[in-house]
Amino acid sequence: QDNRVVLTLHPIDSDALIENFNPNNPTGPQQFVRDFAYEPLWIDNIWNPDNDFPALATAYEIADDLMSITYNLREGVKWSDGEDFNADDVIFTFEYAKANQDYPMGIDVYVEDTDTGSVVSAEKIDDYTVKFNLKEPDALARFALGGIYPLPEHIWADIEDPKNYANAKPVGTGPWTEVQNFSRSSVELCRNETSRYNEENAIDCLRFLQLNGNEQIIAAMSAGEVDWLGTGLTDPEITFTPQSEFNNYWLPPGGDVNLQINTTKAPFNDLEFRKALSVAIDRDTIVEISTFGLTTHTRFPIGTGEAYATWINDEALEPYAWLMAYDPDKAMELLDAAGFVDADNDGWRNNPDGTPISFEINIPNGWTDWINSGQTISENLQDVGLNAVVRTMDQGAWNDKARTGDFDSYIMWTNGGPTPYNTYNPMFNPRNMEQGRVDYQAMHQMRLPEVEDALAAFRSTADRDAQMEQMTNIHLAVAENLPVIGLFANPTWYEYSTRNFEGWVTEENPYVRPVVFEGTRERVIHALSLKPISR
Amino acid sequence: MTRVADAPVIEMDDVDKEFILGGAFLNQTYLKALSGISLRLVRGRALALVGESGSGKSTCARMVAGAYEPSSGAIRFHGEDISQFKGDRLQRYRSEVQMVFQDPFGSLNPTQSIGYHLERPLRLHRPDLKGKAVQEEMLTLLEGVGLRPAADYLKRRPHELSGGQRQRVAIARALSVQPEVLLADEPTSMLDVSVRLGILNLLEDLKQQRNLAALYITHDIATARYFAEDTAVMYAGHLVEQGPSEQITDNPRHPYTQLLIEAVPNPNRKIATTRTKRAADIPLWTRGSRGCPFVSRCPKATSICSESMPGPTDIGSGHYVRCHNL
Amino acid sequence: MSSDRAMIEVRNLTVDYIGDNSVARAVNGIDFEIREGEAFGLAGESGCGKSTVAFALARLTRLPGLVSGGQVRLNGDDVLKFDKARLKAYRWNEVSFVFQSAMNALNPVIPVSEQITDVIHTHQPELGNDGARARAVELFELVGIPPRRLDDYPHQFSGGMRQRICIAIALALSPKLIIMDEPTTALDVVVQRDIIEQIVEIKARLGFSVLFITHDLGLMIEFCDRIGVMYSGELVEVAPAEAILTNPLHPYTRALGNSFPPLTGPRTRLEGIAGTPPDLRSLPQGCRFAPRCPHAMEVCRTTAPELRYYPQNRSEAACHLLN
Amino acid sequence: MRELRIKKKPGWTSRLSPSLAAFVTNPKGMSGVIILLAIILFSILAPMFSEYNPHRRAGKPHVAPSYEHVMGTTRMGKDVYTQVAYGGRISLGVGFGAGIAAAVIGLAIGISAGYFGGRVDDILTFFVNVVLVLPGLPLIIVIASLVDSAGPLVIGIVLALTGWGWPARTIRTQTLSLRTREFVLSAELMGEKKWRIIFKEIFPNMLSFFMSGLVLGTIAAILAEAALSFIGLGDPNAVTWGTMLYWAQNNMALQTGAWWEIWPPALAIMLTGAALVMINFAVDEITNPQLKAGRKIGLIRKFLKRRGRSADVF
Amino acid sequence: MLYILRRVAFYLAAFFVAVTLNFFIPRIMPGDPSARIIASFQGRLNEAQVEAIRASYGTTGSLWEQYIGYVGQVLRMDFGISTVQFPEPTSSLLFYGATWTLVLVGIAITFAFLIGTMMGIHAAWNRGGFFDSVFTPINVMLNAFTPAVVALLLFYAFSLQLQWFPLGRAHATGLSPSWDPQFIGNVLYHATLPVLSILIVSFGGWHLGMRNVMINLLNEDFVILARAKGLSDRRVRYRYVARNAILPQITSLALSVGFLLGGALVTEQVFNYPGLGKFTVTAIESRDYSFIQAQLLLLTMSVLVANFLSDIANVILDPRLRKG
Ligand SMILES: Nc1ncnc2c1ncn2[C@@H]1O[C@H](COP(=O)(O)OP(=O)(O)OP(=O)(O)O)[C@@H](O)[C@H]1O
Ligand SMILES: Nc1ncnc2c1ncn2[C@@H]1O[C@H](COP(=O)(O)OP(=O)(O)OP(=O)(O)O)[C@@H](O)[C@H]1O
Ligand SMILES: [Mg+2]
Ligand SMILES: [Mg+2]
Repeated sequence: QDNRVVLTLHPIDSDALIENFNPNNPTGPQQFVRDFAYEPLWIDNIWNPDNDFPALATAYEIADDLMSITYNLREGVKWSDGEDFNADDVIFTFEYAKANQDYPMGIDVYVEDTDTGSVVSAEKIDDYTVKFNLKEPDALARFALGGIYPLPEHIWADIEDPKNYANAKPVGTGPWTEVQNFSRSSVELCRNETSRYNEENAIDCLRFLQLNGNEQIIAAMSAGEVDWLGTGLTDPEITFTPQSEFNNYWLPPGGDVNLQINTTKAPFNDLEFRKALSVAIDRDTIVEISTFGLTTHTRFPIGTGEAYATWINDEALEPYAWLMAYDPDKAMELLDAAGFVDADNDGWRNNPDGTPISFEINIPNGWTDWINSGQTISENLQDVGLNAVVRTMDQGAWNDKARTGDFDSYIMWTNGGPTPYNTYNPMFNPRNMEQGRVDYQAMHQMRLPEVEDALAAFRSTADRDAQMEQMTNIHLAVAENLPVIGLFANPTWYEYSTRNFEGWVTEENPYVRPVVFEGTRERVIHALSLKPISR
Repeated sequence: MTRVADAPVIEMDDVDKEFILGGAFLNQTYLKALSGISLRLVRGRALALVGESGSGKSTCARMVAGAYEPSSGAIRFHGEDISQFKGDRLQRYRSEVQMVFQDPFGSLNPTQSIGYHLERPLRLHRPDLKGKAVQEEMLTLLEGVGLRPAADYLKRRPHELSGGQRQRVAIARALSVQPEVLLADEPTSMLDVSVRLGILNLLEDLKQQRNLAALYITHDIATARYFAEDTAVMYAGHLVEQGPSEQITDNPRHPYTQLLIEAVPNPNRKIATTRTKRAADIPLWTRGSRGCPFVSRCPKATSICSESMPGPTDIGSGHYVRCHNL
Repeated sequence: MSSDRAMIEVRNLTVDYIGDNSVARAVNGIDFEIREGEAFGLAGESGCGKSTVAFALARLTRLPGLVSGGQVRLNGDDVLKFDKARLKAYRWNEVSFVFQSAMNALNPVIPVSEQITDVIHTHQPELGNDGARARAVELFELVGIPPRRLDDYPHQFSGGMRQRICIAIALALSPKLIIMDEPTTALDVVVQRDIIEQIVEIKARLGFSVLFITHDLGLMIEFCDRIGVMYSGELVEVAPAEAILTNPLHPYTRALGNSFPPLTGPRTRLEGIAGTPPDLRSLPQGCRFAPRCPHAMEVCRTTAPELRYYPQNRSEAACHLLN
Repeated sequence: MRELRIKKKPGWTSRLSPSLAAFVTNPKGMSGVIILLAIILFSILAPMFSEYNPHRRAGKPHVAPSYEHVMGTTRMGKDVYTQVAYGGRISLGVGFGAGIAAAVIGLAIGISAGYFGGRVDDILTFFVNVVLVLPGLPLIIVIASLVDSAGPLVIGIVLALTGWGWPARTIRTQTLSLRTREFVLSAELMGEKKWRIIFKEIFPNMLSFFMSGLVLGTIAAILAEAALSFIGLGDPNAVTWGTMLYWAQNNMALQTGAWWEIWPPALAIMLTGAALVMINFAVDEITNPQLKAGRKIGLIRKFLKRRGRSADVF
Repeated sequence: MLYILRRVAFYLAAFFVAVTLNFFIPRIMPGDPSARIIASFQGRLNEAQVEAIRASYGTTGSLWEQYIGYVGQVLRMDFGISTVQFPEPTSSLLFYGATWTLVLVGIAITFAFLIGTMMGIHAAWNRGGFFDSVFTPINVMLNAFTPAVVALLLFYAFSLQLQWFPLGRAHATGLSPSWDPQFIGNVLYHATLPVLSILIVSFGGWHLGMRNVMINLLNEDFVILARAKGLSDRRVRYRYVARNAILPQITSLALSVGFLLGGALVTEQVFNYPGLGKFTVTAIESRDYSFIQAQLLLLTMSVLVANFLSDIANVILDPRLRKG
């Protein structure tokens, strides 16, 4: 049996594997079975939008009023237990999500009680056509709806409490559905004999290992135990590449990391102060040293960066580029001018009203590259006379504080998505700033009506040029007001071993995003593109 | 030494003492360490308490010193029941009755200097002494027990002294508060023969000079006779014989006393090998025990002996014996 | 009952305790012999070196003790030079030991029977298990403890019984010499008497020699045939037991005799011995007893007297007064 | 007898109290003290030894030891030498603080239980046993995470609160045996106050046990602080030997060949531990002179061997 | 017997205290289990879903009701459901982790105890000799080393550089647990370095403990008597001295179980060994109440059981304790 071709990939750290393959269980299982066993309707190719991969749907159509989308489903697809896949399964899936709110299936179902959510209903047009009705006109809804993973109605209809369902024998339509050789330390997901991919699919099984900690994970790849990783690296040229001739990595820039500051209180409510903050930070050092040279610079103070390079209007933003350059003298000048001077001679600057300034940069325990960055920032700020210190805390506490709004500043990631809309919407949606339920992305809590308007306009057109125009408006508003202070772009972690497989995504051939984690629907395409090297 | 029987300083009147031996809540056993003990201490005289190990001698002394309360009966100091003493009166009583312990190695704190040991009682009980007077008093005391030059000793710690010297310090400390009663619990048992007499002689001198009432506890009947005018013999918490020391040793009447005297090494004879008796263990005296405790070993025991313990019989000149078979 | 044949001769025995910063000469060149069937006593106050002599005799000197000179001769062979094999036979076959405190001499976690039989197994393996057991039963009967208690543990016996068990162990192999280092000091006088009488009886039956150590002169005189009186690591007098009290030669012996109040006669004041023994690490010149001796002369403070035989007393003594 | 190398006791020790004299003439103990003092001084006087700030970058990342950076720099470019020096303040502070606090709590509880006996003893002993039985480190981890971030102070407090079981136990046993000593009874009968008996009569006799508890507690606390920081439950902003190890490990110092990032804090901990162990050896030997292995005994053995004899007993 | 009964009463009481502490301690920690689950969606939830999740993963009822429920659960040996590995029963994870910790710590304790004790016996017997003067201090100093550093160095040197030993795990991934020699061999091979790293820092304590107790005993009369009886060295050393010296060692052994279980945590972390320590750290980070509780309880219980066993061993080995 060991002539099988097995691809080992590591999408999630854990202490022990559990025998659970519930595609919507976020504590691990969905990393294993989404995309591979359960297919979505549509796979967007974010890096090459003109080359999407239709999955369970073959086409979609957005209504002119942007109030609905209709999907044509693929005919002749069978579930791995031999049953046919059809529109009933999709409708069932929608209704099931609606019925089980505590079992989030990734569908933003509209709920009357709270007036939240965007998808109002799913209509069966015929056996292979489904129409989703939206609450508001939304040109972007296809991105989310394409990500629905239909469940087989004949299995799930009987499951009363889906969140507690272990789904030990997953039934899906994807290329690998058969669970084999389960143990606490490894599990395999093997070929679905009914899969339509079988002709092109060279890989018999996917193997997932129990691994934990970057050191262990990297060592495993060097030893040939793992082929595909998305783990954090430290000095990869020393600690990773030399360990094995097959070790490779590529870290294209991902979403931005920002300093979220609480603009509801002094001194962060002062724009001049925020400008000073921005120029006081030495991003070169952060990129080169604090984050080991693995992150990339962001050119403009817009809260997003190179991941959405195609949406950036360089010319319009050029006047704001200075805000991203390290200039402590300028920072002090700005602070002095705005009245932030050391009034009580304690060595630290005060607010214009004389109250002392001292604030914390909150970072969860163990997020070491962020802690390093935070420490560099606090050094920079101390250099210009601002009493800023890093405060690390338990992740639970960190989560809590963010929601209650009880903080000075956080280092914070940005949400990603197919368009920058997915980043800006959570960042400026007023619903995310409500007292007591502040969203991580909106921690700055500054309402910018021009951004809100532009977001609405963006959503209500499917026209790329119109969207581009709105995006520029958003960029300008953000750069003008500095609700968040941009720091750097996170790397997209991607390591692969050429020991057993070829056909990997490379910088030269970036045919899909090479991310191994769930949430990147393209990963199944990546896996299917790999071919074993015969040695 | 014929003197009108002075009023006793200390009087133990039919004192019982029970200790809890352990056991769970319900079936606790009570060890009867003392049963109906009556003793009197008189100024200028010493009473020796002799008896086997564990017979309750120390318990007597400790009760007089106030370390334990009697289970029944009373201990009176100049007629006052000492269990009623509280606060200041108790504190004063503590200076009136002093104890010298058996173990010269254990009764001085190894971490404190000799000076400290003498200074504490003075500070506690001699408020009249101020400043330099304390120091002088300490020197006088040391000289009084024959530790000369006294000043040398103040700074030393107990381990720098020999056993005899330590025991002298302990005596000096007991005397520092000018007590009326001195309780000496085997003050020489840990000492070498050559210094033992020195201590006994010292105690004898003090007893006479200060007109002390002394209780001398020992199991060495020879030294009891040497030091004390009167002797009381204990067995398993009972007084079995009491009287002038010479009478006890020359004419022991209780079988236990006889056995005891018999057992004392005597250089004037050779050991006979015609043994018949064999020492049995001292019985464990509990609440339920009856009769004479010595019955298990007594050659003369009769049936009455295991039924009841007779009261004291006076056989003249203050010599009392508790035995059915006189 | 004792013959005049020496069974063990101690010649010029010297034992030192080596400290970090000093050497204490606990035994300083002493000479004596123990005759066959004799009870020889070593008396003297605490710390004068009695136990040290006894342990050296049994080849049990504990570190940091060091037998730095002299001989212990058994039938002409020097015990101190015995090799391992000879030593094993010497120990317990020829010399056995009864310690001061039976409480500590028995291993608390091993049944008493095993503590008796293991010595038999070691020295007379031919007896086998049953033989050893039978011997243990015999021994228990000999010292008057019911044999059914053989398998009990030490803590289940009273002090006197434990001491008797120790004696039983000492008798296990019928040794020629039994060393008894204060075998009864921890006991009550009545029990003490009982045990001593028992020893006397067994000794009469088996005829071994005894080296008896105690500081109770009265007891010693009662028990022993001859007595050596030690002072500060030296023998100051060796005399027949009767002579020790009645006709002491050495002032220390006399003083010692005077330290025991009598049980009879009028109550008179006795004087003990003033002062304390010298520190072994810095000894006085001359006679070691001189500083405490009421009769000390000039010569006493400069020259140490030697042990000499005084035929009229049948005693040996070391004192200038006698010359 | 020259082979036995007997030296005269140094004269100046006669002026010290005997246990102190025993300590200062104990080579193990004194080397421990000297090493420890050196480490403590090094930490206290840290600013004199280094012009860098331990919290700030002082140079390029991972500079190998050189003139400018005696022990090199960390991945973040902080000066290792400076961090070791300043880190010592906190590590030793936590260690000694928690060690002392645990020993003091243990002392108070142990003495009270032992001296007062009865109900008091039953209750206190129960708690001592519970503390002894509760799993140490895991509990510390849980408690430490009660507060958002476990800084050195928190770790110290938690260690103190969970570490007093052992000392309390030994001290109670010791008190029980001291309480039966006659000098305690004698002080009671003298009318001394209870607290005075505890502090003046009992406590001084317990000094060596207290010391030993303190030393062992300190070692345990230093190690526990290091362990907690190492697994990332400490405050990574604090500079302690434990967090230095944490960062070295996180930045893969071993893998990148930057041995100088990991060895100095590791050695500092080991050296401190070793020094404390030596002090504890000395304390043990003073309480119980038998334990002193004594070169003497070895020498006597040799002495006898050379003469064809062997030591009779041990 | 009474002695054992008294101990049993103590254990019951201690158990109850531990149960109670274990309940309250995790609950005073900030944050609750649902936060981690919500966070793991990285903002892909709408509010209704967030609320639904809070309601169904969070805790319900008053503290007192929770406590009663919890005590009931403990008595039924039902430890609830893990939220880190939802919805795996805590007990199955706990059992898994405990098994491997037991392997690791069991081997390590056994070896540390045996090696340390034997060395201690040897050192005490030849007190002042070469072995004693050199190894006693060295071994004890090893005790003061940081387990973290030792583990790290071993891992780096023997797993990463020399590659003599595996990178982690309790056994090779291809094997499934069974009692066949190949699997056991593989387990031992994987356990070597983790065990070694615990061993190195722990055997010194046993060495010193045994040595000190032995030395004190060597001067006891009963040992001298054994010598005087002409018994062989071996017999005196083991039957007369070591036999008695082992008693306090056994008591410490029981008390050290807790310390060792705690100490294994760092080792498990470094060697990716799937023991309780690793699970605990994760559970704490994610506020997995049921796991933390169950884990603390298990630890406490194992220490209690160890103590109980040592009490029994003491009664068996020490006749003085048998009565009363
Ligand atoms: N505090 C106590 N608790 C329980 N029993 C005690 C206590 N003190 C003494 N006893 C018991 O009381 C009995 C008498 O003891 P006591 O110390 O008075 O005897 P003693 O005659 O002084 O003996 P020794 O000659 O050994 O000193 C003994 O059996 C002893 O065990
Ligand atoms: N291990 C030792 N180290 C140093 N000195 C010792 C040691 N053992 C004994 N001594 C000293 O040797 C001297 C003789 O001791 P030994 O035990 O032989 O006296 P003893 O006559 O038996 O006294 P006791 O009647 O008290 O048993 C004493 O001064 C003692 O201090
Ligand atoms: Mg007494
Ligand atoms: Mg002796």
